[in-house]
Amino acid sequence: MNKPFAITLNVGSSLANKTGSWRSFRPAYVNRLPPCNNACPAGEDTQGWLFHAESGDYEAAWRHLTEANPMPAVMGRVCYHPCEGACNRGQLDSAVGINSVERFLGDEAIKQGWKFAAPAAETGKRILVVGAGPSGLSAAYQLRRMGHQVVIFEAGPLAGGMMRFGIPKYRLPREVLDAEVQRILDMGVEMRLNTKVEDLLKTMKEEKFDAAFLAVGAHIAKRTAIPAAESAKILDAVSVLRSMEGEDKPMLGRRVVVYGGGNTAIDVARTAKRLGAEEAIIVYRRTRDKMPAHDFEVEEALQEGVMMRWLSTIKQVGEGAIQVEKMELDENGKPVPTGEFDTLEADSVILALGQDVDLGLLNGVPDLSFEDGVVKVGENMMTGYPGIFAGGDMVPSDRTVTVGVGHGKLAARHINAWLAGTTYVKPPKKELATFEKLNTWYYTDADKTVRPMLDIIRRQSTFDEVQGGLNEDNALFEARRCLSCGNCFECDNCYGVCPDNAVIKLGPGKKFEFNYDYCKGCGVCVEECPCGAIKMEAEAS
Amino acid sequence: MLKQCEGSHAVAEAVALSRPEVICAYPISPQTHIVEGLGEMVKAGEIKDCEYINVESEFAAMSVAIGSSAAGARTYTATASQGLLFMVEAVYNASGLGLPIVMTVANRAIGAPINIWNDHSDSMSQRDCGWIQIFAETNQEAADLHIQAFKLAEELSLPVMVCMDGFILTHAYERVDIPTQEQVDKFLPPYSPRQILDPAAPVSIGAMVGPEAFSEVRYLAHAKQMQALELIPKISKEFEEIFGRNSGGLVRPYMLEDAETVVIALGSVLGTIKDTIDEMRADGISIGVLGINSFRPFPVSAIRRALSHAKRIVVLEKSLAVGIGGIVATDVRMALDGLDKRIYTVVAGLGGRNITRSSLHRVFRMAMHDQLEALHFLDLDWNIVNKEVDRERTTRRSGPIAENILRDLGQTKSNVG
Amino acid sequence: MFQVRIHGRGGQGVVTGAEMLSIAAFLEGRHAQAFPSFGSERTGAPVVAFCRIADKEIRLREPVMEPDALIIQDATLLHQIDVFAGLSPNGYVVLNTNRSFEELGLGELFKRFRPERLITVSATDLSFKYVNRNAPNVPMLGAFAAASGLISLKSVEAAIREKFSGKVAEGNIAAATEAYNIALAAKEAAHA
Amino acid sequence: MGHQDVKFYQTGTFTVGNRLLPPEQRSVQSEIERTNSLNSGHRACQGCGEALGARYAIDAAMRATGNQLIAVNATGCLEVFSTPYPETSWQIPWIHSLFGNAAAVATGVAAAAKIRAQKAGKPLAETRVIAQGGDGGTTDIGFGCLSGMFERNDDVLYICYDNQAYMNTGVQRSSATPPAARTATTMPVGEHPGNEWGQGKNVPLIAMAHGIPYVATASVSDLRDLEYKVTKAMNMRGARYIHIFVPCPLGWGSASCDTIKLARLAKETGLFPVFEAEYGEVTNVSKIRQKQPVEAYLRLQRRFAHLFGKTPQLELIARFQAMADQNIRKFGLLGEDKATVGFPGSEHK
Repeated sequence: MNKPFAITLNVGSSLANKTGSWRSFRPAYVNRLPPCNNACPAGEDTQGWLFHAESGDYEAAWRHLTEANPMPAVMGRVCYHPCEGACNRGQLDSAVGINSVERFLGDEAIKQGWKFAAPAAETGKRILVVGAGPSGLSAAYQLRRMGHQVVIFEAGPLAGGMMRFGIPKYRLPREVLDAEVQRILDMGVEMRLNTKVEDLLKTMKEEKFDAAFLAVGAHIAKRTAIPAAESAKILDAVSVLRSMEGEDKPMLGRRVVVYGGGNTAIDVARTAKRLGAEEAIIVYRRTRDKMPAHDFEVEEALQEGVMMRWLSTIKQVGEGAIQVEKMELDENGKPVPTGEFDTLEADSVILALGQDVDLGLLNGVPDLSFEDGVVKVGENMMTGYPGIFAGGDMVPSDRTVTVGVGHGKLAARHINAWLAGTTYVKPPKKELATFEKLNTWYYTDADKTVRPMLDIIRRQSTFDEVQGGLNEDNALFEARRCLSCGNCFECDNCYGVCPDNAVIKLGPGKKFEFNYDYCKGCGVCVEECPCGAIKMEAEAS
Repeated sequence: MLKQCEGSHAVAEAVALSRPEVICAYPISPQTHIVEGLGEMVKAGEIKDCEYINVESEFAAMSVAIGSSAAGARTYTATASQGLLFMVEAVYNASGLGLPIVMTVANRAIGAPINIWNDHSDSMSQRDCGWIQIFAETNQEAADLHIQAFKLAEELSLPVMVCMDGFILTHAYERVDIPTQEQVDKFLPPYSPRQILDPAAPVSIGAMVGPEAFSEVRYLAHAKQMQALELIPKISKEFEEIFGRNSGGLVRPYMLEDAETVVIALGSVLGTIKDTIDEMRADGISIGVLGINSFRPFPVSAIRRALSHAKRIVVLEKSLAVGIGGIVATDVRMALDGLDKRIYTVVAGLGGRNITRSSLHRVFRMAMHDQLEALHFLDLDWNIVNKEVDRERTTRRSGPIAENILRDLGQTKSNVG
Repeated sequence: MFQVRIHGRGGQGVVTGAEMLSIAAFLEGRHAQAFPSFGSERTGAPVVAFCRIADKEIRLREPVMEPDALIIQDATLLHQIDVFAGLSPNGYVVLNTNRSFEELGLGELFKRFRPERLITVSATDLSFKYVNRNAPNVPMLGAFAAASGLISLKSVEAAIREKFSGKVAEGNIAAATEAYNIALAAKEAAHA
Repeated sequence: MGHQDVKFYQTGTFTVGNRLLPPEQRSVQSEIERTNSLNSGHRACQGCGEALGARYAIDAAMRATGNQLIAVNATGCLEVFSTPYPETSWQIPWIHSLFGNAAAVATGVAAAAKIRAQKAGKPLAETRVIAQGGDGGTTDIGFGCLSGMFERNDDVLYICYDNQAYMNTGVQRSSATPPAARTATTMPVGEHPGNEWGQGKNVPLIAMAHGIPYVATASVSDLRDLEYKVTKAMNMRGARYIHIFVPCPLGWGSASCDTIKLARLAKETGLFPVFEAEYGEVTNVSKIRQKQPVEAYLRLQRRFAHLFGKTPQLELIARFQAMADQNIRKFGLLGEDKATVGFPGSEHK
């Protein structure tokens, strides 16, 4: 075309005009720390694995998840999911059911027989892990992944520690636990059951261990001095729950009183119901809202007919009856006796007043320090004795499976570094993706999927699992409720809303780049990024 | 084929033979009969593959024409007077964008006072708009010029305005030789646009041009019009070869060779002037006439050449540049720059005032004797004018001029019974 | 060159009459020019149209001021405008009326003109008779053809067929023919 | 809701893209291969809503027509910032003629396209036409041509990018300027600061009164709805009109990053009803999702700053709220309410 000068122009020629020079602020993609990840004691990259689950790639999701936690099927049942408490979606409608998706992935992995990959290379280092509970298994798994030889010494007859001996079957079916333990062993981890370490240093020397991770559970029930008749039947919760795993089920009688307010108290009371007790009464010295037990467990227990007697202490245990004293709360919320008494019928009293750790294996190990019955460790999870690390119930912290798994993972990293003569440095913590950083307009209203519950009759009479799992449909739905806080989930918004076409879409999984040749720095992309994964920075002057 | 028909009809037939693809129509006297005729022909299927669009204003008419021409369609419209003024912004735009639209202007006065009769004020107001402006002397020429106009417009990629006197030509029945389709097809090839809106080869048309290039763009527009000075005679010659008659061209000399006095005029008045000159020649007077066919571009050299022997020039024009006088005369003066010739401006025929042989005789003779003032208004009624001037001098609110004049003229008289 | 001026009122086909006259002349191989007195006149207003007939190209564009013939389609105009302005003593007048010039009070005036060139015809009656409307232009043309001998009735018929078709054309031709015959008879009577 | 064919996922529903959707359900703007009809390097202000709206609309039309598209542009910001010599940002055949004639020029382009198709023996034009202009070029100076194009039912989609004033010339009032707004010709001084409270000129409703096949309003804050409407319009023949709400940071005195937010608030307050109409009757309304008080919208704009001075103009704010509430009632913008707006439908229906 013989185009007239100036009036008629060749298309797209404005690319010669680099409007990026107009900019005084520039957008930059960031990865912020989602609150769920931040809250996870096991350090799971929740948002990261949900991203895969959203697209239905469950195996990728599971593999991403198990980088932090080798037992998602267990965790998806027993974790008290602090992630959900922190979830930003909770401020929109209800938190994402992270725990239920995790369980779905765990169950799917068992169903599909997904295995962990063998380590890339062997380091030749030998590490002793004491205790096959969550923390020990977690450490063993992580260390094995790093290529170390791992031997677990477990004093008990079966692996699992408190997961097996502390958590009732109706919350954690044993075949699930067995499957996830076995998968760790399948990586080449050696397990020695019924093997109690009596002298740690000796064992390490004899078997040429280069380091040890101690993860002995708190199996010893705390006692309290209650005047009791000789014939009074007083048991402890740990023993009751442990005996559930053996041949002979405990004899508890028709009326069972459980003393304590923690999760173990709830577990044992619900177990008592299932064993046939007509009455299972929890006696607790404070009120429901002060109970350490999780509220949903209290609720489930109440649904199953467990009774609660708040503001009461047991003063005396007689034969077939106990005497309780009513309490009241003072100004500080502390219970104080009132001097009023009551009598309850009770065939047995189960004490659920907390547990201690058996630290006998540490006899003769120098340079250790202790606090409240547990061993003190440094930031690197190492005790005062070089090469001996500890975690889980053995060290000062919350005693949950999730914390234990987290300790195992962290300790493994430190052990690995220590063995190499280096120090493991945690990556700096990213800025938290708080609710204010999101543009939540873009998320559709979608309420949480409720997991199915076993019917009440069967809950009261069997040890079948109370809470069901999600099917694929609703697991997918639930995964897709994730807001992907602080991390790009490729919604294309920045790409679309840029008035200057200054965002380059790199293709699926590759995310985006800014084309600073044309970006004028208007900030629309930042404002309209749903998940808060872009920030504005001043141009270097 | 010879035909006795109305001028508008002859033009409509010529346009139809030119195979237009888009016709924009908006009524305004005296061009209406042309688009009426075309409308009927399109509806009857006599013009094939043509969109006839009844628009809502002249502004829209030219705007639609801009769109269709830019999109590659041969486009035609017609207007006059106020209509031309209403479309002015688009008129300039069409030429600025170099779109080969052909438009008839059935010349008519411009109000106020509103006046539907013929003069050249309308197209003269657009003398600088960048369109080629050619004037028809007869209906035959009007018809022929439209066929030539499409060729001219499309070769240069410039719009062409064919000016013909409203009513005097548009509404006159006279003999016109309507060409055959074969002749027209042989003369006028299908439209091959110089630039086009086409998804297959996209361009941006109508960019904003700043001080850095605007002068160049304007100069190029001028240069393009200058090309028409060569193209118009060439096309006229090609036309003659196929159609067997001379039509168009830049200028039309009549009795010029030895003429001491030369009258210059545009359009249909040339016929009356020629008759007058024949009579004066019969009386032995040395006078001739030069018709200007192409007013834009203004054929400076051709005019200068044609007038080389003339002693005096009378520019008779149907328009008035208020505040100076002649529009055409100004251009003629430029053409004769440096030559020693008397130039008289005669403003005539405003708003349909008849230009009669007797009046022409009078002014031409006055000019011959150099008794004519430099700016003369033909047949001006000084009685009325002086009365009004007096009235305005004495009365602040003297009222509307037109009404005052009508009052002075009194009732139409009848000398019967 | 022969120049005709037609007077009438808006709606009476004055302009069409001039055009048909030019067509008729054209069909006889002559040059002709017809044009109205360009106005925006509405129905009933006085209207003028012109026609020039010549053997060579007609260049003149001024209105007909000295007509060789007048066609007056409405006698009521006689009292309102100077229809006879410029008419040469040898000029023709064809007047639409069912009365005589004397009855119309034009006797004195007409002494200036040649009596055999002054024709009256009741064109309105004829138009009602043949086309059932007040369209005197066509019969007037027939009468003019007879009065002036400038064009043949055949050419008038052909011109009518260019402007009209079917029954209207046939009716108009019949009206023109009767007017032609009336005018021819009157002309011969005047000669006698 | 406006348009939502797909039951979207719980994330990314209102976003431009969604990696989880099958490709055919993705927005035009999410495509790597989108046309970018309005290319980078244009000279629009930071955060220009009109630049965004134009690319959204034209890219969608390009997809809908298989790239057989010609655009006609009225004078205005869009034209000036996109085609200053020697560079153009357009990637499609595009013409700018004048301020007030875009609709008529488009009519001409459509006529030429129709004839071209006719000559090729095709019943309908293959090349489709969009005319586009700002609110000044549409609701004021170009209104006559627009109405003519509607009345003839020419095969043109006219898109008005409404930023509520003459921004190109320095923010003067247009007939689309909201009441009380500050512009260069309606300064916030005197007894009645800002623009007068008139009856307004609702061009979408006027367009509907022409009984044309399709009229819609859309917003840069709802891309999918916008793309759906442009696509739908391009799949129809005859005169069509889409009025797109495009905030202007310069003229409104808003932060450049708030462009889409303001568009969203205009819809969620009810001040800008988003709907579609066929043959003069409202057929679909985008419901308000999270109803907002008008203050939320007004406060972000300096052109309304005089309403929120030391003594807030509560009465004027209440009048705005009343306007919004009237829209909500009239168009049924909440819940299950039905629109009551409509003009006698044409028999074409």
